[in-house]
Amino acid sequence: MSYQHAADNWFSAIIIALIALAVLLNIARAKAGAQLYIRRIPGLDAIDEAIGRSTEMGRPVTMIPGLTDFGVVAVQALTIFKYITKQIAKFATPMRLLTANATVYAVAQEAIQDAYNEAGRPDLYDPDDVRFLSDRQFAFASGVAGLLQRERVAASFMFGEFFAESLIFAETGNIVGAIQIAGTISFTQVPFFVAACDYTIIGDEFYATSAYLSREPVLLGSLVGQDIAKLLFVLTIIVGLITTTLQGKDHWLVKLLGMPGGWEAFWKVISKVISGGS
Amino acid sequence: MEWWQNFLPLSYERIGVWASVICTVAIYSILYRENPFYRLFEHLFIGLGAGYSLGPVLTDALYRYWYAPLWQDGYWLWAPVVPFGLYLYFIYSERYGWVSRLVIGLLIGANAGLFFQEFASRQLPQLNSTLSKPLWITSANFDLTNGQVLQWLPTVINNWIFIIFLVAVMTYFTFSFEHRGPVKRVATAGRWFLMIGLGAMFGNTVMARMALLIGRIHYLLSDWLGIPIGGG
Amino acid sequence: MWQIETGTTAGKIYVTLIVLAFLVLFMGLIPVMQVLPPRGRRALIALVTFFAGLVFAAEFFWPVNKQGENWLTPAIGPAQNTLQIIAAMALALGTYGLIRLHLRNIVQQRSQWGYSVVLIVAFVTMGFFSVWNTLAEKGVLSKTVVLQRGFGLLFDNMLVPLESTMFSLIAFYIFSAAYRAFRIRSIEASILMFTAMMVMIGIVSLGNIISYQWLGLPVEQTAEMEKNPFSLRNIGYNLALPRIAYWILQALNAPVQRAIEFGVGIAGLAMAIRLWLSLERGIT
Amino acid sequence: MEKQTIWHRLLMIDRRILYLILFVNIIIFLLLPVKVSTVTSPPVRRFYDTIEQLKPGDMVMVSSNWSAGTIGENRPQLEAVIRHLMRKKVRFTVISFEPQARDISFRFVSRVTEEGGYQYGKDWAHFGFLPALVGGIKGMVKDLPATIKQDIKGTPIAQLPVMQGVKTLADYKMVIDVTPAGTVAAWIAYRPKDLIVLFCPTSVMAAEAYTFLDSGQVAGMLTGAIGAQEYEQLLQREGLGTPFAKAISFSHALIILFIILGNVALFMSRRAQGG
Repeated sequence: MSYQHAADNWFSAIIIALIALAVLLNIARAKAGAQLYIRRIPGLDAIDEAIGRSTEMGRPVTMIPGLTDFGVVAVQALTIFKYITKQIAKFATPMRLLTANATVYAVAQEAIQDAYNEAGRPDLYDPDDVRFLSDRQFAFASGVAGLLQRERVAASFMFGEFFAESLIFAETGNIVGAIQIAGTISFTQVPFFVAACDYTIIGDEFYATSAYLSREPVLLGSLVGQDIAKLLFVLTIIVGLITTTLQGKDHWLVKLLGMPGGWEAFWKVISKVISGGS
Repeated sequence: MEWWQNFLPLSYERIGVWASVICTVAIYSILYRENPFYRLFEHLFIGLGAGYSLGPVLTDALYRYWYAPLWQDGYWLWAPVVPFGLYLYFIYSERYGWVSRLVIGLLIGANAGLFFQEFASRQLPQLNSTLSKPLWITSANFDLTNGQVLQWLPTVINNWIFIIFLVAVMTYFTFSFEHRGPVKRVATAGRWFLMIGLGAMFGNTVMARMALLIGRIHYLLSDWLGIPIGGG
Repeated sequence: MWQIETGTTAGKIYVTLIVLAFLVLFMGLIPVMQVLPPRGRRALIALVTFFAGLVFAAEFFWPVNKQGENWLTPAIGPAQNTLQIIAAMALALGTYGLIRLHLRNIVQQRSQWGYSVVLIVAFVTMGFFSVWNTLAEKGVLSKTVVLQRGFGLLFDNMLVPLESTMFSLIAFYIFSAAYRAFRIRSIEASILMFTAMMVMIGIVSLGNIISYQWLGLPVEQTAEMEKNPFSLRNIGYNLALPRIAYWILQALNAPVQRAIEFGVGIAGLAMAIRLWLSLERGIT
Repeated sequence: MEKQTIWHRLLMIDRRILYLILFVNIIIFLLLPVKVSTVTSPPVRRFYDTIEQLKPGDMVMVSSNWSAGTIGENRPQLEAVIRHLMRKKVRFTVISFEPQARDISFRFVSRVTEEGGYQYGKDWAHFGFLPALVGGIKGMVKDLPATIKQDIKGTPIAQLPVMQGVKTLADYKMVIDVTPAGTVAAWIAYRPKDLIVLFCPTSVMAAEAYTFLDSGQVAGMLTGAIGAQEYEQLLQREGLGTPFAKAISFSHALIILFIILGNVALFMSRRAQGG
């Protein structure tokens, strides 16, 4: 019940090719200037609201990308943080960005400096506002908890990948009375964010948020492609369900659709058809 | 021997137990408020953790995969790997920082290339398991020789629930069109179903966290204070 | 040709020289690569990324023979060992960053630099014992009482309790979070709360006691009950708290998890393609 | 007026009081000599039955990836599993993809196997720590000795008696992943076709795994400390799982009680305000 090669069931190669095609075509469309639609995520309003309140209070804003390794998730989290920084730069609200990964730290410094430049306030950028605390999970968590308490932050934004430490951030933020918005692709941590934060952006909504904010054609195109892939999955399921219900789950078509080694039964049918025909 | 001789840190074993207890108390002190005692042990913890990882990383990984093949077996082609990996450590240099991206690019590329197998192996058997759920009591799937139609009804109902939940939650996670009319209703239902999954996770997690806390308290009671626990 | 006799001292020196030569070569390449314009650098990184992925992708998609292998399969082993080495060096990078940060704290005498001293001392001591310990296991160094007691004290009696205590803190937080957040305010919050409570009761012994000892519901399902699922006895069997919790986990939770899994898998595949082809801005 | 303040106070209760209540509650129920029993849940039963089908001399891979943080859940699981494997007289090897797990599992399994009369090298072996998870599994599928090279003690693994006749991961019957993290997904995805996967997650990871149980990608599962307790009952030996399970039961009861209390308080204070 596992795949070592695509040859274990060629359906895998077919569906991967179709998804890749859907994603790449839509990226190409978006790059060519097609206006791709992405619906507005309700969490976005919550972000703006939290920014507004923290500027009123004048207390710092923290942004935490969690334990995210350097990669797509980190870059998209930084896209959102850049947006937030640009908003608060207008009112000179202080900010802290706390990272647990050396590479993310290096990239975050560039991104935040860019954000201040784009907002027209390069004077406000202080390299010390972006910090690398520790790459050890709980050491990082206790560092963040300490900082949240000492500086009594007004708003805390958590975007990226999170693990068990999520609740430490969220509860500490709650103790100091911060508005908290979290967005994570780590589903295990979503229940705690839902319980302890003011608004939670769940799973794929995270990608949609950064795509919506950045209007980056690669992200938009990819999201549209992913929707097509989901449709493809549902269609496959419907075809399979009808076959199963009518013909039983040992039917060759059912095995063909994704069961490792399921292609063999199909070859038999094909050879039967060929030999029967000739 | 008096009880206090067994209790106080007078032997190597008891010194160890007392050290553990001090560490435990120091960390729990943050529950009251942030304090210097806690901060001291926090830094001790970070230092110990970082220091510990040197052993496994150097010996189990670099010694096994690089030093031994080179200096013991003489496969000289392994020689460039570590010099190339050293590019990573330029990451803090403003001028040469970009060369670290070469190594990171290698890791990212390899993971991306590997993902095709993971996608096939992880998602497709699940897809197959989903679409082989019969939605009606037909003789193709069920043994109806004794006319036991009712017997299979719960299975079929559960299959319907499975499919409805699956499709509703998948609908909720679509973004390229506006959720309106019936789609909006399905998506809203999907969000509610999602809450069931999250609630189940929450319930399970409570158990996980309690088990860990109980483990610590058990240590304090049995190892430190010497109260026998167990057997129930 | 690919192997050097290392039984002799000369062979060992020979290998060392080769490693040093590569070190000089790679370091010497940096100023050369530095002349590349930013676009050229990005192209170089994209090239490395693409070929690293190509080895694994091609090996997966290429048709295989009866043994389940293709012409690229022999390359997988060495490629994996290379990844082990690079991954280990990436792990050590975090440690490097941490130590660099705290050494700077000490040198510049930033506020609270005393804690950084504690951290560095702990790091050096533990690092010393940890490397000694792993080498002693392999028989390279000898195992002494100092090693066993020193490593034992630092590992079993400090690192282990510190980490497990840190983790167990979450138990307290989860209690206060549940108390504060689980209020009947909206439909969503109520569903979350109700499911969590049913699972919490059903998966522990408490659910057993209530259902089987107090209410006296049937514990086992007999073949007779299976045949008549709507008999009173079978309904009673399924109304036991552990059965309800299991049903929630297995019939309601599983499809939700699968929908999540599909979403994550498709997003991951799209992401893998973007990364492999270096389409993503900001990464390279 | 008086009533309103009580409900209000309950809503605004200081979290430190909650912490203290939880702490005391656990101490009481750890010490209190009441006995609680459990019924084996289906995933645990499947786990047990799968191991029961092993024959003496079969090879099993134990992937132990937990460190001190989750000791309360993963240690009872690992102990129960190792004891069952020894009872079935199968050979097994342990591997870790987490640096700390390496020493914890090596020390712990050494102790348990010593009690059970298992000999290192002959009946079991430890492969140490591997930094790359997917790389490790894929490498072992192709060629196990070339990937692992040497065991934790530095012996080339081809020289270990326990490794007789083992060339790739496909020569193993099953893998048992004892883990607090997402390692099982890699085992599911990259294992050889017929390798059975058994899963011992912390309870946090358990809810996610039900989709794999449904599709058969995971053959059985022990959920956290409770799973270990149910397993101990099946093995008819009492370990740490049993008193732990009791304390877990009553801490759950406490939390549920407080959730209900919180809702009543909210309702009452609202009514008082409204009236």
